[in-house]
Amino acid sequence: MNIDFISLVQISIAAVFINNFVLSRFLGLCPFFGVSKKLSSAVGMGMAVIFVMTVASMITWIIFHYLLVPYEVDYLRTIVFILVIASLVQLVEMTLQKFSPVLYDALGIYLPLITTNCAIMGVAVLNAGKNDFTQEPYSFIESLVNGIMSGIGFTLALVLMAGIREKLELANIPRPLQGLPIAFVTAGLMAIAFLGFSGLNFFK
Amino acid sequence: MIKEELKRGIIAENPILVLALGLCPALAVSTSLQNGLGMGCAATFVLICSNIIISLIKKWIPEKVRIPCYIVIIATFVTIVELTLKAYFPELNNQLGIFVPLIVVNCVILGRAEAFASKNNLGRSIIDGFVMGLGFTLALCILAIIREVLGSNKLWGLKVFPGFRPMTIFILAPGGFFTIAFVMAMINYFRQKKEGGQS
Amino acid sequence: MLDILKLSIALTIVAIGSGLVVAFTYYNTGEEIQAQERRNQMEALEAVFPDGVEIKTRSGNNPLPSTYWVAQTDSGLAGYAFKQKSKGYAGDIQVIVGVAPSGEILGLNILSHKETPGLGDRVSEKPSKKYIWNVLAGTSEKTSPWFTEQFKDLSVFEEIKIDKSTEYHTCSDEKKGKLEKTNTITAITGATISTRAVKNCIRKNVPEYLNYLKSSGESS
Amino acid sequence: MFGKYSFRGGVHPSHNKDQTASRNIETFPAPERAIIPLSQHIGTPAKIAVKRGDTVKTGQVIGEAGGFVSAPVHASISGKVVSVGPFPHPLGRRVTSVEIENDGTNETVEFNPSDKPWREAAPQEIVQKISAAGIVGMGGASFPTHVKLSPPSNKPIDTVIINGAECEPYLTADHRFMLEKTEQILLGALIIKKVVGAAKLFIGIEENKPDAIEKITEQLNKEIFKEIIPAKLQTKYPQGGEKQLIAAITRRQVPSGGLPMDCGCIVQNVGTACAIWEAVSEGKPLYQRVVTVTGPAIRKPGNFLVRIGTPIKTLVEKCEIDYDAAQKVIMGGPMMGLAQSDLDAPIIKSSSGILAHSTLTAGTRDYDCISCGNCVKACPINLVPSFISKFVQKGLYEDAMAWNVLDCIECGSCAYACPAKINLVHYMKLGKFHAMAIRKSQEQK
Amino acid sequence: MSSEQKLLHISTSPHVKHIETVPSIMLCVCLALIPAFAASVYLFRLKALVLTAVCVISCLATEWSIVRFLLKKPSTLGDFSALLTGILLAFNLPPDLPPWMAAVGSVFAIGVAKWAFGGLGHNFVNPALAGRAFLTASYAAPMTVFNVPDFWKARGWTISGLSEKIIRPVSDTLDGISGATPLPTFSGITEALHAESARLVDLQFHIIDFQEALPRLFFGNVGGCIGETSAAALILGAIFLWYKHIIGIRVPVLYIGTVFLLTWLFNGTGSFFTSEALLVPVYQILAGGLMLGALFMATDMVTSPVTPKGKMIFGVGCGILTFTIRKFGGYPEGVSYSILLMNLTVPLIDRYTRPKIYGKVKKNA
Ligand SMILES: Cc1cc2nc3c(=O)[nH]c(=O)nc-3n(C[C@H](O)[C@H](O)[C@H](O)COP(=O)(O)O)c2cc1C
Ligand SMILES: Cc1cc2nc3c(=O)[nH]c(=O)nc-3n(C[C@H](O)[C@H](O)[C@H](O)COP(=O)(O)O)c2cc1C
Ligand SMILES: Cc1cc2nc3c(=O)[nH]c(=O)nc-3n(C[C@H](O)[C@H](O)[C@H](O)COP(=O)(O)O)c2cc1C
Ligand SMILES: Cc1cc2nc3c(=O)[nH]c(=O)nc-3n(C[C@H](O)[C@H](O)[C@H](O)CO)c2cc1C
Ligand code: SF4
Ligand code: SF4
Ligand code: SF4
Ligand code: SF4
Ligand code: FES
Repeated sequence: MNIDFISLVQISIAAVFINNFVLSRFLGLCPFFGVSKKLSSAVGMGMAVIFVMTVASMITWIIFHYLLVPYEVDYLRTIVFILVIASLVQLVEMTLQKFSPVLYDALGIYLPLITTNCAIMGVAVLNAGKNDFTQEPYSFIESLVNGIMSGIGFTLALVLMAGIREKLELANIPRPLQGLPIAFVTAGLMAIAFLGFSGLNFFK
Repeated sequence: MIKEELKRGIIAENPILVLALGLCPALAVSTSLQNGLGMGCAATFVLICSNIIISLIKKWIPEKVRIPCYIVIIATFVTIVELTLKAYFPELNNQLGIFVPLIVVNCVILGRAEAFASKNNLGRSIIDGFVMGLGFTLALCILAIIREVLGSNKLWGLKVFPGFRPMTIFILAPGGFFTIAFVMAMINYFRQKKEGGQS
Repeated sequence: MLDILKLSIALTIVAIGSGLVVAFTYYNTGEEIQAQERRNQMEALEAVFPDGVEIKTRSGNNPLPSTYWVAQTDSGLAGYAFKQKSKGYAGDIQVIVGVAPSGEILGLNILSHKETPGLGDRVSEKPSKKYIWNVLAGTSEKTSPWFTEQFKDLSVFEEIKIDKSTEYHTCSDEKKGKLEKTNTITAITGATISTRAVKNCIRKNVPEYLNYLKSSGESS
Repeated sequence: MFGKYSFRGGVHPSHNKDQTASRNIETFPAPERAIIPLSQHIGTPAKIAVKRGDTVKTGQVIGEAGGFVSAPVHASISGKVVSVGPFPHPLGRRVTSVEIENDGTNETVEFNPSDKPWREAAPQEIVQKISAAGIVGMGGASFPTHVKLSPPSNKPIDTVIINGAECEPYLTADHRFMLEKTEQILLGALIIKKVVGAAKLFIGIEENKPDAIEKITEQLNKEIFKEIIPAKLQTKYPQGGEKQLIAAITRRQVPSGGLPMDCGCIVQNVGTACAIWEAVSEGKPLYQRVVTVTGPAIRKPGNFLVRIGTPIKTLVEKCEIDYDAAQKVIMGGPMMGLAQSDLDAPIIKSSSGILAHSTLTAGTRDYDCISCGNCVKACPINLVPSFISKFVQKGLYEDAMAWNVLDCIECGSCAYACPAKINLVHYMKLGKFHAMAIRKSQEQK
Repeated sequence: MSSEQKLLHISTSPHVKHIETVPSIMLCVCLALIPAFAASVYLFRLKALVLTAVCVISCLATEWSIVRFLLKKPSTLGDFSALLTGILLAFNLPPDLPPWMAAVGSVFAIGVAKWAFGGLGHNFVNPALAGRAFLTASYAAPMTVFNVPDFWKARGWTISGLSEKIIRPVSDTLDGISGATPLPTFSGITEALHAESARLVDLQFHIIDFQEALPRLFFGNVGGCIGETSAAALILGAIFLWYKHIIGIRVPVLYIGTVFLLTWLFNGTGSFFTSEALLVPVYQILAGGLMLGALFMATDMVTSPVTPKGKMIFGVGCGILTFTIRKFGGYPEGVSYSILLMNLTVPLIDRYTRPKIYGKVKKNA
């Protein structure tokens, strides 16, 4: 397999900074706003998402390219992916519970939330499409990297958000803005700052 | 009764603006009214259809495989929507992008299947699907109208104000967040005012 | 055991049902989807050639792209069309360009881009003077993208210059003529990078293709 | 020969010491009426030893130590006990006190000095004398000195530091003391060193008191004082805080939550040292002390040797307080002193100064914290007062605890430095109060 | 109580406080910006004056309306922070921006970035920079057109900004000329450095070498935002603030130092000790908004860490991001985005750089 290093770096930069899942692509917003109140839970959720995203992007890629495409049933993509992801999360949960109770305690409560998290489904669907940089379908390695990096990008945004929200607990937010609205304003300002990464390219 | 149901779906339990569910499609496709309405209709279609099927077959589905079954049913209708859009509304399909397949994970739909359709009869489930879908669609349209007008000075792709210079940020990601924050804050403000007046 | 069996059966039935419904939908829409794709392709091609030509797909070999198109009229060869891409501000810009064998641009069509809304994405902007109330009142208007329009009749063999002082759709006819004479396009304000990317799509390979085609004596 | 010592953090308030620094200590006349609280120290209050109607002599015990961490209280004037009951106390509460009416005779009990020279006496005997004299720390915390001088055997003390820093603005009592009672202080210091068996004895003085430094250096030429090491301290508040002093002089740190003895140190104020000398050599109990009376609203400031129990009012009126100008009367210095609500409260063993302020605290409007970090820079304990105060304001006491609110020494440097004029010390105190309660409930579990 | 004794005030210690107050700090920063303001008016004439006035007035008006009408609290104009935000926002705008856009930015800066979070001290991003970023995303074209100061135009510099002539890649000049950005990606600079001046002359440009360019940058004879062009005026103001203990030396020095170091290491000329290799970083720290950002905006206390170690991390982080965006990013200028991005990390930095407290030992309880 020949690995296009430049493409991998570009995918990584794009997934973490330029097209950050949360701040630019609008994926995974429900957990982003739901689990960012405390830094500790944000880290836990982030880790769980990175893990599941990585595994999910590998498995869905394999299924898509070795099952759906050859048999020309790629229109079943949505059904198959969601089933794979749902059972994957179940499997991960059960395995963790059995073999690593510590990790299960840390990530366990976040896992069920992940099933209906569009970030996971999103990365699977994106990986089934075309690479923005080469206009070719994603290779296995590329989709793997895309999965990990998208998870890291999600976690980065989540952790930054949690830090800020913990600080906002101490601020005097005007009453109509308290709760979700100020969280959206915060996310908006974060997204503005992340615009600074737009057009970032280490290989021009 | 219908009136109360409508009020519930659109105002009291608005999926996006009150329950904060299904935020991703709400923000991602509300850059123009066309997209917002398209997404709203697609989601409503899936919502109603899956509610119908689930309330019909709820008796035969064993408790333990309930969720996977719902997911499969929802995914089926999503695929139908996907194929239909591709065939007859290619433009819209391009605009909505990956958010069409993502309807499948939309928290609103699975949430309604689980919380409502699996416990209620056909008629009520249809109504529930309809009002919730309406609430979803209306919220999307509100966001979309604000963003399209402010962000590109257009509505349904047509210019609105002569001499107004649109603020592009509103059709970019940050503007999505600001718009929903603003709408939610307004809702809070009026609700708090009402509560304040009552007490 | 029985329990598991029951669960599996229920799941299987649901899955089969779903599969059937989807398959049914697919066979009803599949044709339409493919037709759509073909139509898109044709529309894109027709937009870069004059009306009334017959378009044929060709496959080429180095240095030509693997696929390109030729347009023929009754009187002979009208031109070629090539798909080209170039790095814009936020990703690749893909265009399809129609050129006459002489190097004169017949038409340009932006296929896809990832440029910033309000800036780079104006490469495919259609200027409209129409307000929402005009439409409500029933007035209609025909629009075409101004940015790609200005490439028409320019030559790919000469450097295409970029004028940043105005935008084409606001120019007087006199100015437009002058621009054409000097092989110049106007830039999109604040989006020189995108402008240059579109220009590069044309200037990078197309002259070479034409030269090659000419030298290989293709003229049917 | 003086090295210059300092610590990290701290602030530089203007000294304002000139008004009183050059005034000799005057003996203040015994008051008409003395109110002597039975609790003038940390620990159990003294047990009342007289009753209404008794006649007492100056120096007579009127309250006996109520336990080990306690100290006896002595009459400071001779006369009749008119009442025993709750009286205002400078720390703000009402406290059981003995009210004595002066009979003007100043009849004094006979002191019984040590029968042998202090060098020959056993440490326990000396500690016994100190305890009997009712000596408590005169640097402000009023911790019974005999307790401090009896460290458990597993905590050896190798360093004694005599605290002559007097870093509080306005106050000059210790300064005058060092000039006028140099020898007694040094002798007292030697006693302390002997009692705890320390190897090193420092005396730390801020460099803004050059005359005191000179005076002491002169004395150090004497053979008996050879072992004392002078330490010139950088003028910076709170140089006199014992943790800062220890850090400045020995580079050691008192462990968080621990005591100076946990790092082998003992710190005693110069006044305490002098009182120890007087108790050991003369058997004199602690019934008077030097107080600086000063401040913008005092017309005749000065340093006075005042009987314990003299009402603040008597003192400030004698010094011609301008009641129209006075906004605040503070016992202690401006950085840590307590604002008084009732001027009938008496001078107690730890009152080093009375300050009559004519202005309220600078900056009357409270802004929200602007995160300038001045408080972080100023805190000698390296806390983050801005965060802790916010936690306390929002009732997040656990967070305040996690950010070490309990280590705060309440020195006030942070609030002094804060441009938003947030009363950080108030929040620190409040946070400490709640943190203590939390800790207690945790321990109970 | 005796008649002459009125109620005494009681309060917790300390009873004396430092004279510095929030308004005095803000006023000092405003004073420190006077040289830069003078320079901007001198260079850009009426445009600078109008933009600054519009920003200041709309910031103050927004603040006043929000506080009085929405929150119904006493006016907070007296803390001067809105004034300062107005000035700094104006300084971050290109001279030819229509004033109404500046007003839109001001409303966003004060209304959303500051007061949505509860006003002075509670905002987590720098309001002025948020306002600028809002405008950049909203009106990208007018926000990225930087013309040469009127002062220099009057002296025959009619075509475009000086900086464009120095650093635009040579091949670009073929495209024609207009709206110069003061700092397109600096990969271009080195190209320009190597381009023989002869070629530049052919293309009707004045010959400008770096030795001549640097002093101009230093004194502000370049295209750019109105307040950022004169490094000298900015440094003058910063020295005053540093002397008054209002800004620390760490953030600016580490910020500028990091940019200098990185641009020197990656100067693109292939060597390190030639005069060209050394001029690249000098150019980089003088050009664009770096001085303004490092001296006046990264030092905003509200949006930077409180801990000393945190401030250092903040400074270095800003430097790295500025370098990255300038060299690899799509924007001509990285300063405002790097500060905004670092603002996001401040809560985390503060949390993990807690100073080690006095006497902290391992708990043996
Ligand atoms: C938010 C933002 C988005 C931008 N998007 C584009 C773009 O899509 N295409 C482009 O050519 N330039 C874009 N730019 C502008 C470039 O960074 C650069 O300033 C511009 O190309 C210079 O062009 P000019 O010479 O016309 O001023 C964008 C700038 C900003 C701030
Ligand atoms: C409850 C308590 C117990 C103390 N026990 C001792 C002790 O055993 N030995 C000692 O040297 N000091 C002891 N101290 C005194 C302190 O070390 C310290 O000198 C006193 O708190 C006054 O310090 P400050 O004036 O700097 O606040 C104790 C203090 C308190 C409050
Ligand atoms: C902030 C602060 C400042 C202090 N300043 C002095 C001082 O200037 N002089 C002094 O003798 N004690 C000062 N103290 C008290 C000392 O910490 C310590 O309690 C005292 O020197 C112990 O001696 P003592 O028990 O004889 O009073 C200060 C305490 C604190 C917390
Ligand atoms: C040194 C210093 C720098 C400042 N820089 C800024 C700034 O860059 N932008 C801004 O809006 N306010 C700035 N301010 C003002 C103030 O801190 C700001 O308005 C608050 O962030 C608003 O809560 C600054 C204040 C000081 C003291
Ligand atoms: S009062 Fe407490 S928090 Fe404030 S400076 Fe002193 S020790 Fe630090
Ligand atoms: S000194 Fe005051 S304003 Fe500054 S950080 Fe501390 S509490 Fe906040
Ligand atoms: S300590 Fe007193 S002033 Fe402070 S919050 Fe409590 S009640 Fe209020
Ligand atoms: S614990 Fe603190 S707040 Fe409470 S009474 Fe004591 S000093 Fe005051
Ligand atoms: S809609 Fe995206 S996570 Fe809920």
